[in-house]
Amino acid sequence: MLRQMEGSAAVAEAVVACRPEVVCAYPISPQTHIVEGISDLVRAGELERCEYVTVESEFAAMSVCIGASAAGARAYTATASQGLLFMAEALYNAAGLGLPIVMTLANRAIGPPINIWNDHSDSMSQRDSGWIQLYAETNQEAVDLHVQAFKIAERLSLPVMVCMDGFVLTHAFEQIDVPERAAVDAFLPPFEPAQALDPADPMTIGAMVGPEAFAEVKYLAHAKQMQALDTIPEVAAEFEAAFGRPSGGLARGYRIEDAETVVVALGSVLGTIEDTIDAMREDGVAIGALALKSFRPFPLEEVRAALQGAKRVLVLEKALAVGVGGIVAANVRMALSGLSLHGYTAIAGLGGRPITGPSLRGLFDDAVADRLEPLTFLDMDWERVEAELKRLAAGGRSGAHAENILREVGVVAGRSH
Amino acid sequence: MSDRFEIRIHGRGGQGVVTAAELLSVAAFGEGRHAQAFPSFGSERTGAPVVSFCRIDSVPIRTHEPVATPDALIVQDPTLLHQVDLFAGFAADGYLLLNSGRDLGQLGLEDLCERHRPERLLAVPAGEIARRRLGKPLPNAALLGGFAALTGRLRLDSVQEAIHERFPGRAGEGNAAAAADCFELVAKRVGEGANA
Amino acid sequence: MSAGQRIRYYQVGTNAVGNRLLDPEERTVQARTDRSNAITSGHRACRGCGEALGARYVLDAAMRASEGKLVAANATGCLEVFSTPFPESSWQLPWIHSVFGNAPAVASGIAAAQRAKGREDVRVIGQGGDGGTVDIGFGCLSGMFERNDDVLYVCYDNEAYMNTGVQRSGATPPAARTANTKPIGDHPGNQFGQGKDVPRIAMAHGIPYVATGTVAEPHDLERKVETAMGMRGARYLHVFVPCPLGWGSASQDTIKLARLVKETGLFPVFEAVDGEVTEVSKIRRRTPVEEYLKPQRRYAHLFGEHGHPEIVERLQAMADRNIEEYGL
Amino acid sequence: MSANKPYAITLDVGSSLANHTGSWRDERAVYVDRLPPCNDACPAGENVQAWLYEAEEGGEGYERAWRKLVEENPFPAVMGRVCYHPCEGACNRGQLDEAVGIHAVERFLGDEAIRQGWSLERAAEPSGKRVLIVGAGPSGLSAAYHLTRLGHAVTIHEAGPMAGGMMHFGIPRYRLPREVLDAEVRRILDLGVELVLGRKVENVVEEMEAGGFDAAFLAVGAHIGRRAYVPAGEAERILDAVTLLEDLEEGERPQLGRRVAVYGGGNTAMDVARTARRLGVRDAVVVYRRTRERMPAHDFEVAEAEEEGVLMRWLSTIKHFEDGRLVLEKMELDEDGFPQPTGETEELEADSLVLALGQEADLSLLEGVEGIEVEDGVVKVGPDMMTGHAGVFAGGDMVPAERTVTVGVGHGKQAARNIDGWLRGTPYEHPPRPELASFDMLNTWYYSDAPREHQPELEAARRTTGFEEVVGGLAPDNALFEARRCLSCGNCFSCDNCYGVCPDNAVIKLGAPGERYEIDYDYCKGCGICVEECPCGAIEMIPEKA
Repeated sequence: MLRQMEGSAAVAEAVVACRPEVVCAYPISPQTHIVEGISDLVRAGELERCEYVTVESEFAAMSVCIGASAAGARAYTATASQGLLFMAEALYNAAGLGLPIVMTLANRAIGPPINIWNDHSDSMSQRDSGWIQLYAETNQEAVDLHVQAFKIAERLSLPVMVCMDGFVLTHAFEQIDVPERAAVDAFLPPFEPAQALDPADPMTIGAMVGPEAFAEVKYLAHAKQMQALDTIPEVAAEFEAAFGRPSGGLARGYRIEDAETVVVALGSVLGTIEDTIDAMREDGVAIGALALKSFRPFPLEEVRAALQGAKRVLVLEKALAVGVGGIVAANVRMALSGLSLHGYTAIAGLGGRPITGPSLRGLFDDAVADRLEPLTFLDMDWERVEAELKRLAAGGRSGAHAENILREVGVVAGRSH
Repeated sequence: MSDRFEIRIHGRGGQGVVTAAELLSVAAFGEGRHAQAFPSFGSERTGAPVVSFCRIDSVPIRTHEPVATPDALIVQDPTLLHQVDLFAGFAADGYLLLNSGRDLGQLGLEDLCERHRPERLLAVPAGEIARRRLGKPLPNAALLGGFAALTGRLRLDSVQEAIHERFPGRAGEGNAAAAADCFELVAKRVGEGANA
Repeated sequence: MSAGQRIRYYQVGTNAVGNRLLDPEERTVQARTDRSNAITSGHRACRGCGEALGARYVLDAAMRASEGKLVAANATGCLEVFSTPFPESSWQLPWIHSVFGNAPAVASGIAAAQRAKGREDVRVIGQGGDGGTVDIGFGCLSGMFERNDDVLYVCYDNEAYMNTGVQRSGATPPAARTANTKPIGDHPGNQFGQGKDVPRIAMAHGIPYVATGTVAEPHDLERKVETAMGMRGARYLHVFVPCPLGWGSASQDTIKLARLVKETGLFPVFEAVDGEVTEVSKIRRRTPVEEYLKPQRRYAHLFGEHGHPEIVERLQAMADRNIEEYGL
Repeated sequence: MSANKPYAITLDVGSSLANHTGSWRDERAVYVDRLPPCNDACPAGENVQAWLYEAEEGGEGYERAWRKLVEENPFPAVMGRVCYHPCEGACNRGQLDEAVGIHAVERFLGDEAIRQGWSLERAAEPSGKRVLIVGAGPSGLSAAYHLTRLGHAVTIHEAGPMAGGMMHFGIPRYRLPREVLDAEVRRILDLGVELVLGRKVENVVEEMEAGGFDAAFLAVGAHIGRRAYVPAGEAERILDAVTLLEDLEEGERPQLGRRVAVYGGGNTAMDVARTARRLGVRDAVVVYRRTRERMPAHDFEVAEAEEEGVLMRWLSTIKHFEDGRLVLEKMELDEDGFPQPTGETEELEADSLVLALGQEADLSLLEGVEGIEVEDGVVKVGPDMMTGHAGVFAGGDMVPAERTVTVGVGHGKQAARNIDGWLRGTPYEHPPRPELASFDMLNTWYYSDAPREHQPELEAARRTTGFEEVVGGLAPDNALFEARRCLSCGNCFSCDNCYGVCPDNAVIKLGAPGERYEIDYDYCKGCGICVEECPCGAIEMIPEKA
């Protein structure tokens, strides 16, 4: 049933519909509304046989999930940004031990400077942790992906991270259809662990592995992710059959068939991109978009198939790999090896800077006209950057750029009033 | 066919700025339309200037960017006038509903009236109305009722339904009543303006 | 010695592991041929490892108390490394190793899973060395305590990071030599501080049960494990386990040193319920600290021609303070 | 490992058993049985620790203990009373708190055996050999017992009217009740030993030929009181201790008067003085030329004597005895501890004087026997107890040794084994003695603090009015407790320490207590904890062979 509701509330309901047995989280913006929502539902008795554990850190949150999942319980947590980094060690461990934990990541920037707003620095920083990473374009998809995530995770014995843009989605009130509990029960079978800590069948989990077998173990983790390239679309198809709407999968093209220019992106920004593309199409520009739904595993074949007809590819991403540039772009290039087409990377929306339609239109026009630098920064205030660089060159104070720029802003503001 | 209408709400932390936008979206949803509400995602604390947004359309809304060129402005707190750039991107034919017992002239907004369609710019004592109905000067609900009357984009009953849904019981009734009072007041003023 | 005297008419009373004339119930689990050997032969612990011994004492007793329905979560460290090098595991119970700092949280997760599944008959033990417990794992430990999760956490304290080559930990005693507190400079060995008395900190959480013990007294240790297993909620057991490698002691002296540390008063052996000390294990043959320190090369710099009698005095003072404070 | 479990990360439980860490070892632990100091010190060669081990179990254990005991010594009840128990002097527990009261437990077992009527084991295959034993004292009876058990036919010729020798004539009944002595003697005779009383052997060789004996063991003891010249008047009454005690034993009541002086400082002197008190003598005074410290009598004898009112005159010799007066000369010790006359005298009133200056053996039966060597009044024997004359062995007080019942019993056993070897033509060889289990080999931490249980003693008043036994026996509980104070030096007593303290579970418990343990060398890393923590020093480390 469609309802006008907050994304976080909807995700909370969807997670509860999946009947997790252990939920455990540590609060961090913008994830809080989700876990508060689950807490309310559990306390209200909406979910019998569920333990909601309030822990002292994200590291503990993931660790509790590891214990619970290893003991054969369906486990869930949610975090964002610094929280994800604080979990990092346990994150790798959960994947390495093959524990099908599901986690919501309310994407948020990573400091310093401390910043609570949205971008993809957090999830991108953990792209090699062994977790499956799915990205939601809309709150409806965020909801649907959680239902799929448990199925994918448990089918593969791999943890799944459902990434949704912090605030942009988590705090947005929209019309959402949250799957009914019964329908989810029919779609998602009870968790049957591949291995569990059980006195009736004791085993040792988490052995120390030396050079003689380590590489093989790592390759097997890779093979599992390759296997996920089949499982993810499978489950998406099962979901569509069960709930009557498409969502998830590996990637989705938008007006891409005859497109000479294709914009590749992930997450909620695709809405604005599509609006912009429609406008340009009306002006006769052959442009389209490719929405990446799964970043890990990375669907090399699908991406290649979708892009090989295009003349140019613009990867728009909300994270910056300092020292090189695009992260998604690098992966896309891998998919395109051997193909000769113009490739552009645009870093946009860092730390919550709005990605507006007009800005995108300008960016795309430049791309179509091949006026873009290989690496562009959308809506960058070059004046300030130049000023800071000049100061540094002049042997001015080095150190935290943030402070210096803020001081600069202050001065500017002061003058203007 | 898109008939998108975008609202920006200004107020202070704690005055229910975000709630206001959400209620508008719920009311619109209740009328079978697509709507989207979201705050100017920040960590502002009580008293700090806060902004929220609402989009209403007859087709699905894909974008999630902030509202840059609002078709309507709701200002919960007139003291913001001299602190924030309330009218940034304000459409020439846009609507303004401002919570104040004084009129726009007294508030020094004559020039605004010149640049825009004056019959769409209105100051109402929403706080006073609320005080009568709730005992507290919480202008939120009243302003929403006023908004319905001023723009004709929503029906009063769907606004009231949204209010009841969010605030069950007496609080809901008080707010719904305040919304109705303000709706009437604004409808009356608009009528006068039309006659004038 | 109270235990010994309870059993009249026998030459070793209950001081020894077992003995032929005692009622089987008066013997330790370790005396039983049906003990579970929770950590079995073939592990790669050093000769005379106190931790391997402590782990078997504790887990065998816990296995008996839980009728074999036991799950263990282990922090990174010697115990984990020497017991589970692929392809061989020495554990005979369901056991998991996640990372260094999270054993208490992993245990909490296992316990939560049992509750969710209505399987509270399955009991959970978290365990680690002093590094994994009092240092890197302390946040998780404190959280587990504060939530009063149904976990018995056991710290096997050998007073330094042995797995990485004997560096100091928050549990390293004053004056002790480690790889990063060499006996040079103004403060030879580890400096004197307030120390990190984790049993006391555990008690401050008001959890139902806190106890300390050593590998020298299996009867005492097993009784405490049994008591702990008879309770619900967060319980903490701090076991003193000498490390021949890290301490520079003879491999055969492992138990002797554990005995001496208690007899000197340097390590109070006690029991606390709901945050209050309820029983202390009295000193039987009070011993000066030298007798405990001298057999350990980590204290060698305190003795001999260029020794530091003043430091030995400070250590003796610490022991005396314990004896005073706990009435040992 | 099922297919869906992660490779290498998840392992099967207990799989490390495949890893034989025994290869790390450069020393190995080995179980041993060492010689306990009590056994080592026992003149009768009793395996004290072994019979205490059985006694620790009480009940059934007592008989097993007694049987183990009598393998070496057929006189537990006597021994538990009269032996001066060097075992307790050597007992390692003495260095911990107090020595185990071995003699008390031994006495308890002996009395228990008499009460229960336990009988000694019958003879082995008859050897067809006949052995003559001269003298039915402790040594002779002990030899008879062991020889019989070895299958030889034994005949004892005893000059006196009863069997027991010095156990009768040398030890007052208040220390050794006669019914106890008789019971243990009878038990030996019951094995088929032929005893001929009142038969003094004039010449042993003739006696052997006459009786067709294949070998002889001489144990005639030392019954002739050593005389010392004391100038005395006609009327003065001077007796010698041995005769006095013998007469008493044969029912005569010697006339001593109200004041008796006993001359000498040995145990016999004490016995006589104490006996005199019991005979109603008011003043019994022991006159000795040296100090108490230098007195040969055992301390407890002196102490008990003093308790019973016996008076002592140290550093005094008797010059002469006249008109009921003894003239004593004061002595003083020179730097070598020898008494030197001071010329200073004093007087002591006495109705009689008993000389207790030691005894000598009557060796007349050896006169003219070739090969026999006599020195200082005793017969020389080899380590095999054989005299210079083939087939003639000797032991007890008539050979050079400490003159105690226990030594005599020990000689009897030793002689019996050697006679047996000699008769069979395969000389007896004493098995090699294992290493002594010294105190430093023990880990005394494990032993309970258990102070010794003391035997009850008759109060002094009742002691001087009769010949009732002074020292009582232990109550069963106390005997059990005392037995369990044994540290079991050098011999495993199944405390399970080694089994419990091995960090590698490399000790195998073989089953029921007493069945002991085995080291599993597949896993033993050679740490040595089991050795260090073995309470009784029954494990040792030995280097691995290269």
